[in-house]
Amino acid sequence: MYKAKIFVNYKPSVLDPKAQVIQNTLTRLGDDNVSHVLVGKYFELTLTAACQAAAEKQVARICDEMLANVNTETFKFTVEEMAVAE
Amino acid sequence: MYKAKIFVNYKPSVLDPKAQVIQNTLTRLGDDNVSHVLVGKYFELTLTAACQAAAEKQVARICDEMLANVNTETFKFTVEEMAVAE
Amino acid sequence: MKAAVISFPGSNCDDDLVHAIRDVVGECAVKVPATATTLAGFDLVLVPGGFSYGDYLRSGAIAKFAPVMAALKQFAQAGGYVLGICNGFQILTEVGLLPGALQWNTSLQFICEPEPLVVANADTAFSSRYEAGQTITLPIAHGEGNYYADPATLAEIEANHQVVFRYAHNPNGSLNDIAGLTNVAGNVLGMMPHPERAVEQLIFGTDGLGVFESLVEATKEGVYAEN
Amino acid sequence: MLKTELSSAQIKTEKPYRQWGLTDAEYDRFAEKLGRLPNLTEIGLASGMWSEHCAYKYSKPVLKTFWTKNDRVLMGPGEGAGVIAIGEGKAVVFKAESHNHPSAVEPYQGAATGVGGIIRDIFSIGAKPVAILDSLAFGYPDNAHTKQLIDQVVAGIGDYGNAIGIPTVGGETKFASTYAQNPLVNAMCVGVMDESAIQRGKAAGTGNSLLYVGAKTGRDGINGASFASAEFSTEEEANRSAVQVGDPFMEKLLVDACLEVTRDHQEALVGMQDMGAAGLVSSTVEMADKAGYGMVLDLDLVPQREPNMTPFEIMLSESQERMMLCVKAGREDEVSAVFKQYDLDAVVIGHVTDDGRYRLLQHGETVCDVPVSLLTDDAPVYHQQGVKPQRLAHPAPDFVPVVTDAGATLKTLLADPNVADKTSLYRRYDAQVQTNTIVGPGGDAAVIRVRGTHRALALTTDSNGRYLALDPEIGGAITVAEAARNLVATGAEPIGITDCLNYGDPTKPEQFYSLQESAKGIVAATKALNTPVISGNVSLYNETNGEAIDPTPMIGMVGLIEDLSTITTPRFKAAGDLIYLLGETGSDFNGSLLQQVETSTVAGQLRPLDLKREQDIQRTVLSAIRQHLVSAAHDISDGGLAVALTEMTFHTGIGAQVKVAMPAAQLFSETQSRFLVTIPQDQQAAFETLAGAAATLIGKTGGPQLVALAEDGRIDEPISTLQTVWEESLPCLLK
Ligand SMILES: Nc1ncnc2c1ncn2[C@@H]1O[C@H](COP(=O)(O)OP(=O)(O)O)[C@@H](O)[C@H]1O
Ligand SMILES: [Mg+2]
Repeated sequence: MYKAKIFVNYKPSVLDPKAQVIQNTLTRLGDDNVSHVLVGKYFELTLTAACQAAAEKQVARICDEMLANVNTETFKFTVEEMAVAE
Repeated sequence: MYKAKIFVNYKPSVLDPKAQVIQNTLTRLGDDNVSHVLVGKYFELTLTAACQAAAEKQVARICDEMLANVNTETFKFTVEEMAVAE
Repeated sequence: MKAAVISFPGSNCDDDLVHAIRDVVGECAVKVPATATTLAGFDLVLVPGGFSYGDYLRSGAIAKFAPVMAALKQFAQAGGYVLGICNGFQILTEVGLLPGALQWNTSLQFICEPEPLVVANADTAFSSRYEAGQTITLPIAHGEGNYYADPATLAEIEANHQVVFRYAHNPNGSLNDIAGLTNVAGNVLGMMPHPERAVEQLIFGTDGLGVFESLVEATKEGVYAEN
Repeated sequence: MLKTELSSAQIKTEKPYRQWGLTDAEYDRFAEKLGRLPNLTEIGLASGMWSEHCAYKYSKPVLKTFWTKNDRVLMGPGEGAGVIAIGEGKAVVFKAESHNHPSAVEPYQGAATGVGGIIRDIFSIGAKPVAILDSLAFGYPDNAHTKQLIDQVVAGIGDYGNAIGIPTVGGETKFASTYAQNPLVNAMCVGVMDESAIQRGKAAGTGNSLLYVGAKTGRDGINGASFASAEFSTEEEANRSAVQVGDPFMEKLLVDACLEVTRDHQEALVGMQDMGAAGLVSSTVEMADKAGYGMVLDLDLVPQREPNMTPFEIMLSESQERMMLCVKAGREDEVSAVFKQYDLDAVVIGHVTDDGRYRLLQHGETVCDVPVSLLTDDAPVYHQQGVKPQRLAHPAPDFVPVVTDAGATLKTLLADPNVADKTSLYRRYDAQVQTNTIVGPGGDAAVIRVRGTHRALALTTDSNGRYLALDPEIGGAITVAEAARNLVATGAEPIGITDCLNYGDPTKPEQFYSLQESAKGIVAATKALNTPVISGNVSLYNETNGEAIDPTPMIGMVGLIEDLSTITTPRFKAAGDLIYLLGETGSDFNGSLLQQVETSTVAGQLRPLDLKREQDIQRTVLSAIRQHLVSAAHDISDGGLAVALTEMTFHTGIGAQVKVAMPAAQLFSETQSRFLVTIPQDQQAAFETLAGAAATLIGKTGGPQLVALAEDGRIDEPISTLQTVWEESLPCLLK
């Protein structure tokens, strides 16, 4: 069993309305020492695979095709083999 | 300058329709070796603070009050001092 | 004209489109399930509004994997007319039939209101019944209608005159006030406003009729009669 | 929730049922009627079924007094929703429901699941849901908590309706300090169906199957029914079971599949009911009870989201988007196949028996075996005696406002959030999907056409806690009359109502008094206006730390328009039209918005509502509209004549000049039974003949100003200024 941890973020060039709103709200509420807000999505997938490389390949494909919109987003991930006890 | 990395996830007992739809779609598309999907949010905040402890306290408050809905979600975070060059 | 309206699980404007085309415009329209594998025999394919598969991941992101998508791509690549409205527009960008992406409205709120639009290009199969520069009012109803494309793509879109409708008072942050645009070939249109909700005087006025009448005209000319 | 299973004897001594809202006396009653000590599951089921929410143990005697039948009513209270015939073979189905407590705790999901729940009530009757309305009441938005609450409630309602594709066409939003700790979130859903296809929630016929459909059962909102029937104490909020989460996508599939079953498989279907409050237990028990049968359920077959759920948790979970069907034996596959097509779980979990017993099995053991009637008919009913509160026994003297600058007063009222433009809230609702919305939010009532007929329905929700606070009986009658006026102003004939009765703790005699007295007013008004109550819901215990809300019955009313060309809106249509005031104006300032704004409270005595006069005025307005004499019509409510007149100018660019024989202060009086109409000049004679002495010509439309000359003062303001004040207030307050 492998566990994939996936981060999907907006490309830096894309203006993210969600991040903007959070930033503005923080400033308004007095948390004006916060200078940079990034809002991303985080996914965890548990999967079986023949080996680490196979798991990584599959996860990359799932990210590319489904979890991220490559027009506006980038993704990165890690895949780790899970301890048997889990 | 400190950088906070924040994860917000649904509590395990709370229904997450998002994760369900992703899981179903993966199964339908043949990625049926994926057995568990978790969908969360990921935030990064950059902030100034007198010390690490102060930064952590502020981040915890921001999570509790704004970034997470404590009725349905839990959060965890790390705060790290940033290299001066950044 | 024989129109197919693709009905995804979670689509909710499919019946409205059928009603507009069949009961108001008087042409043939049928619902086609997302499991269909061919779109042969249709002059026009409509991708309706709604929340396909709940739109939980990203609007349109899961619809992209529906079985009907291969047929839709084939239909479009062969030059067939495709009109995506609201969620349909989002889906068409997700599958790459249209450039760019639709992000959250800058207010982060869903917005439903009458929206004045300027017809930016009346030389398309979807807009020939309008005049360039004409202002029409159509309802919008979306949370993620904020059009984005990277600067190079945007420049191309403009150079090719792909923008068909622009907001007169940008409600959602769309770049260049884009409310609707075609692909380069001009046979695929995506738009956030709902023309099918504005085809009867009693309901919202008739400013949306032009879109369907333009398509009746275009399909009559047999541009794509062989499919 | 419960780590160890207590024995029956331990339950008797340790009394765990108290935390679920059952009293010791109720426990004893249950045990005595059962003839033995109940086990944990059995007493748990009783706590849900005997809650106010399910058993109406305090409100039943009051609800019995409601007038529920006339020749149009096809089905009154008792089922998921009521049904009224509207002609051409069609019927309208509607009901309202409160989700006050869940929304206070978790505003987004509380509001969303409130909408989801009321929609299920409508399609469980076999009707296609065609409209949603929401009635909201909050504290004044002068603090971050309330602003956030409003934002999240509106988002929750919008997101659910928008996604499922049912337009939210109207509603109301009230603000008063009484709701600061106990917001009201009521939602109404309206459906349309063929008269012949009415479906009932019953489980009849020995051996017929019980089919569980939809979402899996999790530990969400366990025992929400008794939670909704308990008041808040602020510390307690933390230890709730998992919040119910709405899944509108799943519900869209459920609506479509259930309607397909009722349409194409009527023969196979015995009954259908949604799983609402007290989830699985209440839906199945009620279905068995209505048909006079028993049933046996195998809990191992119930689709479960989490492992190791106890019978108590499974039966009392309030997981959303679930339906219970009773299907004829042998035809289960036919019905299940429909659901499979929509990717929905559909599982037979038990069957109907003829022994009148309610039996549950888990892991091969019987975990509950009680008579069905013990959970329904044998629930206690309390005949509470109301006691008039001191406050009402000695009303304050009449409020006499001092209006020195009527224009300034008008602007103050237009900026009050109760009057101010609500566009910034309702534009977050898709009001157009299904393309039947003729008049959306922003008019006196919403108007939707009925597909397949030449008719339209007018829909409104109304409540007015300010009046009820001063006199529950008169206030109750006014709420009904005001709802009717809103419909009449669109050209509709009111045909029936649903209600949400939002009150405080009924065990307190003074709170019960409000409930009892307001029911009297509601009954009188519904009879006078021929609008029977066909469905409704009670929400009692709206109290925080002992402080109750003002009694606030919410009336959802439906009206019928038989000629689409008569649909009328409040806005001016042309310059030069004649403006008439219908009804008489007095000094009615007690309970008025003006009193609220000037003194931050309401006090004094209300004048009784003359229902005969109300009826006459409404008939006159409706006749004039039906004869095509009227170009615009508007009822006069919050803020009186001046506010109503101003509202008629919005978005038209057409002002008005009127002159009235009254002191300037009376421009803001809230005397009941009044309308404003505009009449094109060429209809003047016809209108005056029809209206007679009821109508007073007060002026004309036109010009860029609103000019109102009173005996001792005047309003003279640019309509653009007034509109700006009205439009900008709420967005600014909510920032
Ligand atoms: N929460 C809401 N949802 C939908 N529509 C609303 C809401 N609040 C107010 N409205 C709309 O705003 C208009 C004015 O509401 P209100 O002042 O309560 O009307 P009235 O005084 O005529 O009863 C109505 O058309 C109503 O439908
Ligand atoms: Mg009104």
